Amino acid sequence: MNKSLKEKLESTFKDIRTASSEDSRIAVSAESDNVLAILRFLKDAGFDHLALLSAVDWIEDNVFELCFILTSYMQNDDEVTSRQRLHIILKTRIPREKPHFKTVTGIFPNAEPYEREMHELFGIKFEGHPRLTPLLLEREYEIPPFRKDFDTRKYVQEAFEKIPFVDDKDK
Amino acid sequence: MSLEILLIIAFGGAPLTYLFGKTSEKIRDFLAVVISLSLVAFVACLYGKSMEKTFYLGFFGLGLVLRLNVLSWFFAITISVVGTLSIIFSLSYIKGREKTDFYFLMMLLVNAAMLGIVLAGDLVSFYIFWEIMSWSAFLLISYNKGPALAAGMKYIVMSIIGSVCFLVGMLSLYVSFDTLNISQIASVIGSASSGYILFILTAFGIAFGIKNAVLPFHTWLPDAHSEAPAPFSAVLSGTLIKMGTYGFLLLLYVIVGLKLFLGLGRGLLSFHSILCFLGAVTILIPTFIAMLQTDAKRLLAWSTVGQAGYIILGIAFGTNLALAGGIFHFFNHAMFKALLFFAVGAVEFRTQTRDLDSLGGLAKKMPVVFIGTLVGICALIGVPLTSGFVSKWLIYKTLILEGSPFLAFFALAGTWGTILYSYKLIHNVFLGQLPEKYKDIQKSPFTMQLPMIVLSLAILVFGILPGIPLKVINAIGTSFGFESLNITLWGITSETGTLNTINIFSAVLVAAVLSWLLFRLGAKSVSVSQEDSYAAGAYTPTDKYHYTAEFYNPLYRMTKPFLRDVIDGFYYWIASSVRSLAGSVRRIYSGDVGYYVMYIILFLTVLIFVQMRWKIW
Amino acid sequence: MDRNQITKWLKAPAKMANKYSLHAIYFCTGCGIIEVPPVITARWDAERFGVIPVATPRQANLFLITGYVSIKTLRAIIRTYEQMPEPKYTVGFGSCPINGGMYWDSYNTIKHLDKYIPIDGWIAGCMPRPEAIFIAVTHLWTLIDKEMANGYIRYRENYKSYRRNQELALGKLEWPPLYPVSDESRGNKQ
Amino acid sequence: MVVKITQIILSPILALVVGVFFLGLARKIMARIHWRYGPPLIQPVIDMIRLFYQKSVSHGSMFDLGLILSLAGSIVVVLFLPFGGIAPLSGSGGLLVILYIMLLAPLGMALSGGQGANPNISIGISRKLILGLGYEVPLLLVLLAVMTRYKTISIMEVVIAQQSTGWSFISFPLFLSGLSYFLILPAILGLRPFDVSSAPQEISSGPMAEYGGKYLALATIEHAFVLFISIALFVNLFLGGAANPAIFFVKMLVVFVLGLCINAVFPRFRIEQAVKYLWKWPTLLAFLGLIITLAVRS
Repeated sequence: MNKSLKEKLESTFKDIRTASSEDSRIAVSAESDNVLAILRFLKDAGFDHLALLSAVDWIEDNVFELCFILTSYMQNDDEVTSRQRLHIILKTRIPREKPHFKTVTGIFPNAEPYEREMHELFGIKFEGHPRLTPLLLEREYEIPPFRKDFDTRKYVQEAFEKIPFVDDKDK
Repeated sequence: MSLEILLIIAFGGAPLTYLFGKTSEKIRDFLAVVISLSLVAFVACLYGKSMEKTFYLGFFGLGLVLRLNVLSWFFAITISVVGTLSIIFSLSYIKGREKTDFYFLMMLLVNAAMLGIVLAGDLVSFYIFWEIMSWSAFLLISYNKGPALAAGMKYIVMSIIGSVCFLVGMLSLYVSFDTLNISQIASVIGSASSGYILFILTAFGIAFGIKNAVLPFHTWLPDAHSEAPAPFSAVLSGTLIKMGTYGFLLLLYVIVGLKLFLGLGRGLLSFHSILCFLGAVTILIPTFIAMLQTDAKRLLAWSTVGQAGYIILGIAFGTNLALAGGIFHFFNHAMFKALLFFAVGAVEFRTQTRDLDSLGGLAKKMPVVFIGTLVGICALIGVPLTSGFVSKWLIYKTLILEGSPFLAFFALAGTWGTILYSYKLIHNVFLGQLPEKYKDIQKSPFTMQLPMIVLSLAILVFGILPGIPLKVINAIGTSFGFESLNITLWGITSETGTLNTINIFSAVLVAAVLSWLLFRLGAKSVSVSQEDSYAAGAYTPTDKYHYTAEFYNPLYRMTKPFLRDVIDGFYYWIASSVRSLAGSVRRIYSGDVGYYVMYIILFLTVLIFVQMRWKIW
Repeated sequence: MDRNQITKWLKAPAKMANKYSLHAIYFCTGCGIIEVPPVITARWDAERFGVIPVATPRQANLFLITGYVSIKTLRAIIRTYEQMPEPKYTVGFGSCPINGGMYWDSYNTIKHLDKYIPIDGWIAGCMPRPEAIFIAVTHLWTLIDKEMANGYIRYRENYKSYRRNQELALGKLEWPPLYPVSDESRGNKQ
Repeated sequence: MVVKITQIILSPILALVVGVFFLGLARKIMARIHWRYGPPLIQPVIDMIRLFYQKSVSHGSMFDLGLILSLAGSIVVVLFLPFGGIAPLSGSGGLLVILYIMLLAPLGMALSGGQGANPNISIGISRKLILGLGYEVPLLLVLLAVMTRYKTISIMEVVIAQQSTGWSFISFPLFLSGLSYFLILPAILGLRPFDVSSAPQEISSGPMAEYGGKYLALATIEHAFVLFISIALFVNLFLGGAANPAIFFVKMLVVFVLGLCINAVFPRFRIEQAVKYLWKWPTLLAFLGLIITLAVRS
């Protein structure tokens, strides 16, 4: 099944590399501007469940790598057993300075909280996102915490150690 | 001090205030209050004197009779007191509105008409005052335009049907007995056949049933009460629908007499048991509907229909305890329902809304109104220290001991329904959280607080010492031919179970002091603002944190399939079918003369043909 | 366990009653709450000692802070602690409330809970077993006996510095200060 | 007269002792059912002493007065209820007065809860009133059956009548009413299957969410009184109400323990399920009881 899918992918999109480590996993890496087209294509091909949207911070090559993991909810044709259920991980790289990307909520509405999390923890701005407000964290951070150049020990030093213990002298 | 002077003052005062209103507001207000107060004083000093005076005004030779006995005195004093308080209340309620002179004219006219009904000795004057009352009530209901006009229309249509039935009954009485004096009819009606008496009972019963909102005829009441201005809806539900009660009393006990009334019909189909059943059903169904209302006045209107069921049940049941309970409940209902309508009016005057879902937390802002509502709902429920309890106790005791437990069940189940909707009223308006927009409303003006204070005191005094009104009611009972109950100052002593409010009052007082001491035993408590309440560690937002919406939602979900308003739908169906019928008739009058000539010729030919064929003449 | 010594009851009823009727507020603050159900139910039955979970802080006088404290939870903990009536005791479960424990360098957890609300008793361990919880309860008894369980008094006396620490950690606090903070720069009178 | 005074003073104290003992017993039995040791029998007393020493929070005057009114209502009902030989005021009003003063307790609690501006309280109160509507229908049918059966509205006469004709729980028509009353007993007391109005987990103990130290103590005392009242009413009307308090207490103990054991094993009803159940089986039994008593009587 995934053999034909790989040919179909490579035929429709140029400069795309697909590799499949095991029989039910396909890794697809593509350019950032035709990611939306690929996502729509995969959705029409039956992969209607965006399982995960996350980012990887390659600080040496100064780039963020967005990973979309797609699978299908109810692929209930009989020959696909659960072991063979197909997972596709779509990777794309975006520059690290002023990282921005187009929102995918148009295709996968359930990506909305993932994108808010990406924005809050990595600082990736998603244009067209309905409400890009903080999701998990309580305080503001100038360097988003999940970035590799965020020094958590230094942050804890400034934020929490400075708060003095309560002792009885200042009643 | 004779009756016609009383009526002249009542009826003369109304136009007088209207004229003075043209010149200055102050004089008109002062005059209205003075007139109604003088009426109260005159009626009060007429206590005990029963008199009858006839005036031959040459009206087809029928005498216009004015008479006063204990029954009409009791109704007259209630009408004048509630009328005066509502006028005092409306002094500041109507100030900003337009057409205030017309409003005062109508209010005084309604009170005067009701006094007239109660003092009328013959059916003609009864009917005249009845019509004056209905029409002035119609004008007052449709006072503030908009939906009030439709409500007024509905009210007046049903009143007219009632008046027509009354007219039919009156004419048939005149034809068969050629006298309309109530006392003469009462003496001579025994000779009539039971079928004829049944006809009289149904005719007058429909007229008084519509006015007293017995179940099938109750649909006009919720609209009329919620659209009328608050002081008038207090009078409307306090005393105006009680004219139906007065009518029933007159009909069942004075004109037809108890023995005849109980003898009519056999077993379950007798007029007596049908009326009791109607009364019982009128208690239960409106109480359930009242629970699900979201408009304060509509809730009180449905509760009025329910409480009127108690009165009808009391009167129709026939024993002297039930009669005493019914009349005493009329007196209590006039007081506490007027109090509750005044309270809702005061809240509406300040917050411009009656919607129970958007109000809340007014207890601290309007303490006097809150205490008044509290006493009002305690009397409505029948909590032991209020007068409501005594009248309900009388009705329940006789229902149980006379062996009709199902009527007692309907009445007792009605009590819990009353608790639910009266708690909803006080909780959604006074308790709970104060919304942001009502943070700075002031207290209600003194002219609004005075009636509430007077009524609350009256309820508590008559609750603790029910002997005072019970003495008068006992006199009414004896005037109807019952043997008198032995009334003590604080209840009734009888071998099958005595009521002793002094015991209850002292027990509750001692228990309250005891628990207050127990309360003081603990450490002092810190008073805290309404934002500081437990919400799972989160901070309670002040603006949109309102939770009194849909207070009895589980109950609503359970009873939703049965909630279609069948009776109102039936009336609207009749109205629409009549309208469509009329539409088809209108096609005949097409408007050009040719058709009319053709109709005449056709008709003549038919006549000639019939004459040729069967020679009728 | 001197519960049935009548002389003690007569001498100091308040202290004895506080000891043998500790109502713990059932508020799950961290990973340690998984230890509380076995403490309450059949296996270890805390009710023998008079410790029962209650639903609202108003009815409670014992606050178990179980497990790590994230910044968001701190806001709820402070609010709940301030809503508990006066003789109230807090017990910190596990090493995370003591000094941050495993999450000592995390940007999102509170390291020393002691800076924000007073704590009367600590139980070490990365989720102490129910027996350790009973040891804490008995420890609390001795503290109450010796009048050393005065967390709420410390909170009342140095409320200004507690409030300042809370605002440093959480930024703006929506609710007014519990006790009147003297200098007028901060909140208004309660 | 002196005997009456001592009885008036004695019966609330006795009722309080019995009620608090039942509360402690309930917690002990509940613990034993869960295979736990459970607290000592006097645990409620310890809790109350602690609560009286604890500071508390008040939301306004109605918040305090409502609770005082509800406790006063419960105390007064105890005065009207014969307890064994002690029946101080049962002559001045009978069963109807008791029925009406029993309304004072939930009304007072609702009014005081309403002032504490908390959504949990409002939801709890609305559930409590709907549940009240639920169990009132069978309760009224049961009381009417008893009153028509003995043709009186005073409890003393019912008790005296039962001395001669034997327990009404045994006599045929009233057996159904007795059974129906026993089925709605947990609803009146707010015990396990019907504690939907003060559910600690869902609405953080409903109307008592804002009750702190002494308020909670007064609420538990009032709950103890309600416990005493509803069981004493059952014993008086159906089990013949004994001559001296000791036998009366034994009868109450049997009824309470039996009721508690049955109800401790039920999960909590939703409010609709509770009312549907209450209007189905207990009402049917009570209705049959009333019909048969009417048929037998006439």
